[in-house]
This record gives sequence, structure tokens and C-alpha cells, in this order.
Amino acid sequence: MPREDRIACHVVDIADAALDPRDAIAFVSDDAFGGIDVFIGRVRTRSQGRQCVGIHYDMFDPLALAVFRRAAEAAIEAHDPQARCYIAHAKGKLAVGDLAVVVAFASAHRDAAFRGCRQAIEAVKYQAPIWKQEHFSDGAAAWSDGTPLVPADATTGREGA
Amino acid sequence: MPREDRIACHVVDIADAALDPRDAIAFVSDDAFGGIDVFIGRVRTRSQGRQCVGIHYDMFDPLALAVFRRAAEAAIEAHDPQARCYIAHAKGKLAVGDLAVVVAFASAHRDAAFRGCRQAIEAVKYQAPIWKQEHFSDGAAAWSDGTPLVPADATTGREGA
Amino acid sequence: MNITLQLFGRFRDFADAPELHLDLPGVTTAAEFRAAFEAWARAHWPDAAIALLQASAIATDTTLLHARTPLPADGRLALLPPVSGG
Amino acid sequence: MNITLQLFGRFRDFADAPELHLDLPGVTTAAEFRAAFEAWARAHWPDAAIALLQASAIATDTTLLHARTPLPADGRLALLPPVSGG
Repeated sequence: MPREDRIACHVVDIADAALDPRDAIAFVSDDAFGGIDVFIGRVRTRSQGRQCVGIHYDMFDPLALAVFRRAAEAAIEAHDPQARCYIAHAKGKLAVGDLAVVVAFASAHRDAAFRGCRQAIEAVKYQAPIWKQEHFSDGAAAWSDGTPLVPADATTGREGA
Repeated sequence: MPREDRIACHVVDIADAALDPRDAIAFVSDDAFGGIDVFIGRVRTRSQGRQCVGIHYDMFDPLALAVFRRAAEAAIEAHDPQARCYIAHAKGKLAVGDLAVVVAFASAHRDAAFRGCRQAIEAVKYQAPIWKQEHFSDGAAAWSDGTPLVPADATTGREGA
Repeated sequence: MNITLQLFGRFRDFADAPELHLDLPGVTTAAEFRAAFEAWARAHWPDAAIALLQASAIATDTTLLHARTPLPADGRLALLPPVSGG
Repeated sequence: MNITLQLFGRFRDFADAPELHLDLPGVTTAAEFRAAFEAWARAHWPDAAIALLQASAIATDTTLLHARTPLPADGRLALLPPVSGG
């Protein structure tokens, strides 16, 4: 099966639907694979010592989807050329307990599954155009500081940005 | 919450029920945690170059449950003393596509989630009294060679066995 | 060049709309756009926005732009502050 | 001592039942049991079983036994060949 058919990437507006790990598991499952690793990121109550009631995720959808796909391709390339990978991220106003991101990676063997899943979520966190605004119980809101984006083949940090 | 309440271990006879990753995710979910890693082991069609139609898992249930619990405790101790861990393994005659094992580990942060989950599944594979008999499409069956068990505090390999 | 600049994250707090429409004559590359837009921002935005701008990337729908990359013909760009997904 | 030995995995193929009942006089530790049982196995099982026995562990319901560990009073033991779960 061509590699592009073994990758699924989604941006899901929380107003339309919640992320469901079952979708991720169903997509990557294949009778040739013995190992599936799934990472689930969930909105939690505390952040930097403050009580959090929710997170607003802003996203540049078309580029986010392109970054997800390149992240999946790179993880597959690095860990098992036959693997399958699923990446979905929520956007909009999420409450504590809502799922923000689900990544799944399946391979014949578990080591590739773990490593591929980890590589994909790291790329989502550090390379995808997604912004988190935390809403605190005292009514305050704050955008997270985050990580500057740098073009993939830039050699001198911000030079290429 | 005491650590023993943050650990769930199960042996599930495939004749009674299938493993369900939703049970694992539900058990480890907690509003204090941002990261959940789930590993799913699934019976696959090929093993050592032969076509496999199913796996019969034999298990020494009481000791397996004790090993699962100690594995969960060790993973929590090593990666996040507040974490939650779920370990379930199927026994009986599984077909290709059936789930053999589900491990989930949740923590405030994703690095601990990945590491805790990985440590727990490695312990299940190398320390739990479980035996795999592969059934091939030509009608043959073979017990896997496997890994010798050694008491946890044995210092000279088989000396203590 | 007529530019449509989409704003994201913290930049949304500095503008009334999610997009800015700017006419920036003589601008053809990402670096030229960055210089011209920074001049515009100094006239319209607070200092905090300028600092954020310097840590931000310029992108199209499909890729981040290098300094010498020509701008797309349709002039549609996105201004991406440091990211915090996942 | 009266021993009930539960068999697992490949050992199930060497016996008609999932448990063996053995009277092994003078056996009080795991190492003594191992020696006495190996003698029994040489008389009743093929060579392949003896090799597997040497790679196997002796356990109770809750723990693997060290060589010098006294056997449990109820004489219930399990014979555990190399494992292959997950």
C-alpha cells in the first residue's frame, strides 16, 4: 500500500466533534502489525501552578495538516517504512478532560511503534502552527510562550524565518 | 490517592471478553494528567516468516497478576510517583487481529507517560508467566522459545531459579 | 504588493480582525516583507508585538518561508508566533 | 514431601494433565526440589523436556523461588518454562 494511504491527519473543531482514540486505533490497525502505540494529550487542571479551566487552541489549519503529514512521513521513514500513522488535533475552546491531540503509530514490532509515535507527537508540539491560550479559574487568560518555528532546512536558526 | 488505587491489572479469558483500550484509557484518565500513552499488542498474520492464523496464550494467572502489579509499581516509582497504570493481558485462543495486551500509563507530562508505558510492557514481556503457542496456516503449532524467568533479586542468572 | 496577512495566537490580541490587508510597494521576498511589516507594526502596534514579531515565522498555506523565498503571487501570508500545540 | 506441580506452556505437551502429584521425601528447598524433580523427569520425559527444565523457574502463586527458599507448606509449586507474553 502506498505510504500516503497509511497516513491520516485531521484537524477537528471541538464544536463539531471530540477526538476519539478508537478512530486512531482503527486507522492504524493492520493484520501485519503486532504493536500499536497511542499517545493522548488531555487538557489538565493545573498549569504552571495555576488552576486551569480550559484551553483555547488556535490553529492555522492548512499548514498544520501539511506539518502533520510531513511528521508522519518522517516517523515512518525513520522507524518502519511499512508502518501506519494517525495524527489528529483539536481546535477551539476545550474544557479540562477534553482531548487535545491523539497520535497513533503501528508497526510489526513494538519498538518502532513507540519510537514512531514519540517522534510524531514531538513534531506536532514543536513544528505545527498551533497556539494554546490557557484560561484560569480566576478569569485570566494567557497565551503560552511556545517554541519559535524555523523552516525545516534553515541552518542558522532565525535566519530563514 | 494511594498508589495501589492508581494501578489496575487484569487477566481476561478471550472466551469471556476481548480487551478494550477504552477501559485502559478510562482507568488512567485523571484531570491532573496531560499525557496518556497506550500500548496495544495485536495478534499478527506473520511470525518468523510463517503465516499465522492465531495464538494460544497460556498463563499462570495469580503470579501473572502479581508480576503485572509489581511492573506497574516499578514504572510509577521510576517515572512519576503520582502516575496511573493499567495492564491487561488476554489468555486462551486468540485469532489474528485479537488484542493480546493493553498497557496504559498516564502522567502530568508526556515523557513520563511514554517511559512508564514502555517500562511496563517490557516487564510484561520478559517477566510475566505467559506462554505463546503460535498456530500456523499449514496446521502446525509451536510454542515460542521465550525468555527464562529469573527471581528479581538473583545476582547470578540461573543460580536462583 | 498587496498582502493579506493572517494573524494567529497572541497576534489576534493586537488587531481587530483575523487578517490584515496591506499594500507594501517593492516587497518581493519574505525578508523584504518582514522588514516592511516591522516598520508598519512599529507605527500601529505596542512594543510587545514587535518583540513577538521578531520571534515569529512567515508562511504560506503549505510551508514556512525562508528569507530569500519569493512571496506567493496571491500575496496571502500567515504570521506565526512561537507555537504551543499538543 | 507431597508436591503438586502445575505445568505451563510447552510442559503441557509432556504430561497428560495440567498438574503432577509427586511424593519427594526429604525435599525442603527449591534447589532440592529441582534436583529430585529432574531425576523424576529423566525417568518419565524425553531429553527435550530435561533441557527445558534446566531453563525453567520454580514458583508459587506469588513469587519465583530462589535456590535456598523453603518450599511452601502446602507443597503447591508451578514449573515455568521461558516466557513469551505480550
